[in-house]
Amino acid sequence: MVTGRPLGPRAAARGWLERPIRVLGAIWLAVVLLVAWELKFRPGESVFMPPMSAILGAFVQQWFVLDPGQLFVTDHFQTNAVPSLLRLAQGWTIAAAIGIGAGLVLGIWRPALAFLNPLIRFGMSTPSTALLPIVIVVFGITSSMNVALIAMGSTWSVLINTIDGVRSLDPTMINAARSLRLGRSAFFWRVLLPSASPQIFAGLRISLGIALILMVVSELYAATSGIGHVMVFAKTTFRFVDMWSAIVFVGVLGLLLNGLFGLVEARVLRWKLESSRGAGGS
Amino acid sequence: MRLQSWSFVIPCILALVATACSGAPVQSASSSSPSAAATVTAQPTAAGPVAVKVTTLALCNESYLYWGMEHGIFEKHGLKVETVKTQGGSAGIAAIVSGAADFSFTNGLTAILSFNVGFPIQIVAGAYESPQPPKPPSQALFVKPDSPVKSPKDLVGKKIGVNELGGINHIVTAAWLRKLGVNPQDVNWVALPFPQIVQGVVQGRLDAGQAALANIGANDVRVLGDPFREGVNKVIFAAYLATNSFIKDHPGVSEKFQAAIAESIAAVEDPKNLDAQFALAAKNCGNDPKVLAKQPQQEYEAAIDMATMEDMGKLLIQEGYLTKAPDMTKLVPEFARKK
Amino acid sequence: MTPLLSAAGVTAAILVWAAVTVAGVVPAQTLPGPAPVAARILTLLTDREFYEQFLDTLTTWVLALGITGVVAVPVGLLIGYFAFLRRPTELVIHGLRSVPSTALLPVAILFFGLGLQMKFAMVAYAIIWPLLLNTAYGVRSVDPTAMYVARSLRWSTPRSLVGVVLPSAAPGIASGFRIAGGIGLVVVLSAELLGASRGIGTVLVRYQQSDQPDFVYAGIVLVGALGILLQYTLGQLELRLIPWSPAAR
Amino acid sequence: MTDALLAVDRLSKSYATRAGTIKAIDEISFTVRPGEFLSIVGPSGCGKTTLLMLLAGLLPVSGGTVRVRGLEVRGTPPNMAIVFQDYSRSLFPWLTNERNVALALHGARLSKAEARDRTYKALAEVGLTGFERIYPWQLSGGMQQRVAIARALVVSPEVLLMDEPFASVDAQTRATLEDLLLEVWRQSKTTIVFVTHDIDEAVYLSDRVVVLSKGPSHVVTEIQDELPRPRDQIVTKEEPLFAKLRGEVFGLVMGARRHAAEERRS
Repeated sequence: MVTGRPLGPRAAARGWLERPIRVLGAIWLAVVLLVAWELKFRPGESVFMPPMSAILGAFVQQWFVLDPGQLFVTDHFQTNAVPSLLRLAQGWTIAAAIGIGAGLVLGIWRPALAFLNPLIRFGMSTPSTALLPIVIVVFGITSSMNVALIAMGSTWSVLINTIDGVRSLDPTMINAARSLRLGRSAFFWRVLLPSASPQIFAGLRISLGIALILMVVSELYAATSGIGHVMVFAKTTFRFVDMWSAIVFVGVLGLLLNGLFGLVEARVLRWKLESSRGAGGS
Repeated sequence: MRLQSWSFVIPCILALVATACSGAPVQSASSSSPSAAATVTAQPTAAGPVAVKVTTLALCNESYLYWGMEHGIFEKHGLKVETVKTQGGSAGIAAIVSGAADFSFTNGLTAILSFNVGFPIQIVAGAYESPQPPKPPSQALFVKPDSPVKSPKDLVGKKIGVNELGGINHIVTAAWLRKLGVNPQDVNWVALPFPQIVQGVVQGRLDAGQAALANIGANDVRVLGDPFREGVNKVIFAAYLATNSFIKDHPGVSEKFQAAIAESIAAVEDPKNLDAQFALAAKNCGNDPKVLAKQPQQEYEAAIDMATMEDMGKLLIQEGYLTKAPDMTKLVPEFARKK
Repeated sequence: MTPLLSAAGVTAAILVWAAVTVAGVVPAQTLPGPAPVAARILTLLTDREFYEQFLDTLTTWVLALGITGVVAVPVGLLIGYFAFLRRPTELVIHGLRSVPSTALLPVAILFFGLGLQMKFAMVAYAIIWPLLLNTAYGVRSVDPTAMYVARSLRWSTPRSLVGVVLPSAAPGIASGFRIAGGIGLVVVLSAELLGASRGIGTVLVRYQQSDQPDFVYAGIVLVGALGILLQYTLGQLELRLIPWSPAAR
Repeated sequence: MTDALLAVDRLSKSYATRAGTIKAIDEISFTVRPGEFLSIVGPSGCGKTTLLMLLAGLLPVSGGTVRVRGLEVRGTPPNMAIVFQDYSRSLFPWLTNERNVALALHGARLSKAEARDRTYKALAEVGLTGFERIYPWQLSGGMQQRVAIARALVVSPEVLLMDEPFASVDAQTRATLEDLLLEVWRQSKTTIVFVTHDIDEAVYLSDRVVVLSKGPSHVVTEIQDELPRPRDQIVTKEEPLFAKLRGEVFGLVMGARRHAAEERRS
């Protein structure tokens, strides 16, 4: 069973236990790792590596508060996490728009792809942090600078995947669409875009991960607030519990974003997921 | 169903691997055990000098180090220096704790902060301090010539570039603002490398910046003041740290290092060596010797003034980085103190 | 036709770059024109020290990609093969991969010093996640018929993993390596820019500190060129090693 | 010739490859009358699919013409529909059956209600009432091909081109689909050009069978198929004429193959 259900049919018989067992089946590894950290790094063992309990305690205390009036988040969250999240949202949205838009054009229009291909490959291999000085000149030391850096770094994977998705459109599908005399716009919206969408989503997923990383990295320099700002300040003043608490924040954020993305993807690409499962099973 | 048996074995294996993996490197980093890593370096060879690794930021200010290496002063003291480049003083501390280096080139405030949170380190030698009057200023808080910022009070709500958040320049500039009646919290601090601070101010992307006059060079700026002279008492700009275990396992080496630094400093401060010093520094930091000759000299000092240490502790308390100053006598061993 | 258009594209980009600098949109201190940068590229290419640092960066990249791959592929096969491992590992992977390896730099220096090991650790941390995920996804795309064949031949689990699952997952693994290769180069450079003691990144920092942007951009252009070369090499390797991959069709 | 609905005149197709120009189709000519059921058979690899793509205007011709009602075909004309062999790729997996069928009406500028009526009617004609809202990949292969046929019928085409439509389904399903197709043909009075490699199928369905040679293919001969209609899977196939026609076509196809093999040897 390559793609068996996680727990097999016996789970169904367990009735009300099924849910807790499923949750446990999903989180045990994370728990094992957290406990291993806790046991390994006792208080005072290492300045760099505080015990996990201290990190998680600081994480909850620094970012969250039991006050509905504050929307359950601390001022620290408001002044640092909110700007970071806004930058991430803007940067990634721009990357997605440019990546998908340009990718569709380049996927369809071969000469343009040939024209720009070396530049795309070059852009992909250039660390976007090395372009910081230019980005600062163009955007100033503002949130748009971070947004630009996030967008510049995370566009490539969307772009490349969209191009591939468009170019791998099945010839039979093209013929079928032509035989139906679909106009340009109908062909684009009803055939080309949906058929490329699994690849586009794969690119978007990769770029979301990159965007999150760049969100932090872009705030290490030239930012007046943000999670990266908190991280670097904590690091240089040797408050390692605070640094780890910010790192945990980013990790949890990554999990949440990935989960959310998965939900959206499962909805939009239902046909893809289920049709391939059906084909595999028959 | 055969998989069911696996489901118990694999977590156990993973747990074992996880603990085993993290076990190995931590040993060398922990303070209590005799440092295995430190013995890798600093091996006294039978007759020859002791090899020590010293971190460097490749600054022009480190001219005494280049001088000492070039002119055999370290060898004279029984040491063979190898430099290890790091990007910042806190990376240097991580480097000596990990055993990748023996002496870390770090500023005094960072040294106190790291000591305070429990890093097993001591200051074994000074390097240079902030010049006090009557010496000419070497640092500046500056704005564009036509900037609307006329006095430090106008900086409220503005963006000030400093090279590192929580670093010495940031802390001292904040103290300077506080002294002039501006709450440092009301200013937006931006971390940028020095050349970009200068360009940022010149191009109007930053409202103000803090950098050494050497960094500003010929750029057209208006200086509001020198936070290091007007904001605080003398601070130790750069010093050398070693770990407790290194000092214990290599008796006498730190003392020799301190003495060699002192002798090198005396050599570079000798007026007849000035031109040679600039040439040597320029070679190592990639600057023009003529430019260096025009810059104000650093206040080189290989011995640590305990009064300065106490002042720096108070500064950190004032700026909210410490609640109580650590015991400076534990941070600075007897031999490194100014007599 | 294609190479001609590509050359035209590069030429156009250089012209735009020249126009931007000549027009003074961006000051020359921030972005020097193509001519001085080209001159510096020549200087760097004939500079023995730069060449050594270049090799250092390349070595780190090759080692990290190779060794991380050797670890990640078998682990990824297991994660993909045993369904009960999927969710718990994905949870951990998605949590950890979001943390920028540059944020872990102080810890990496503490454990591994300033040399090759530290850079290696930073790169390995950044690239192991796409390798694991792509390998596991590759395993899940194994045709069930192929598994039935293996079972009908009474192959053991390890033998099926090597004989059926690995080759079927190979195209997925290859795309994992392509992603990892790209990320890897960026991370080696970041580690060098931020903390390491050797590598092209340290050269870039030195030129940046001494305010010589022409050298900095010459370095960046060379790094970009290296990236293109490495991606091309990985693509060729894929064609040779996995002729049944969709990329080879 | 004037009464021909579809006229193929000295149609040629060649491909440029690295090894030089390869001729796939060499001056094929035939005509199809309105309402006729014409099958095209030939040895495998003889370019049947290429020929169909040329008829549909989906490939550019290298020489000769294809005319529908006297108008030269450049791109699929509005009164023509095509059913492809590979239903899993000619149907769009991201669209429900209803939307797949309705897509054919896209250019027709119908009101929403009318488009929906026609879609449901077409699906009903192929026996798929109740399956409108689900996706093609949730159906068996035979039922998916019915969706493809419905999509072709929904535009009420004058000419229906079918490219080995039943090649990928099992034998029982194939028989059912063949009879479904005959019923649809009888009711709609459309003209069908049916490409197949299955000689039994060609003889069972057609009014006339065109036999192609192995590539570069040309028309070997045309055979009139005057088996009585309505046809029946058991009765028709037991007729002596069926066996005779079958043997005749089989001989021609095998002959075409042998012929090609000899040509290659010489």
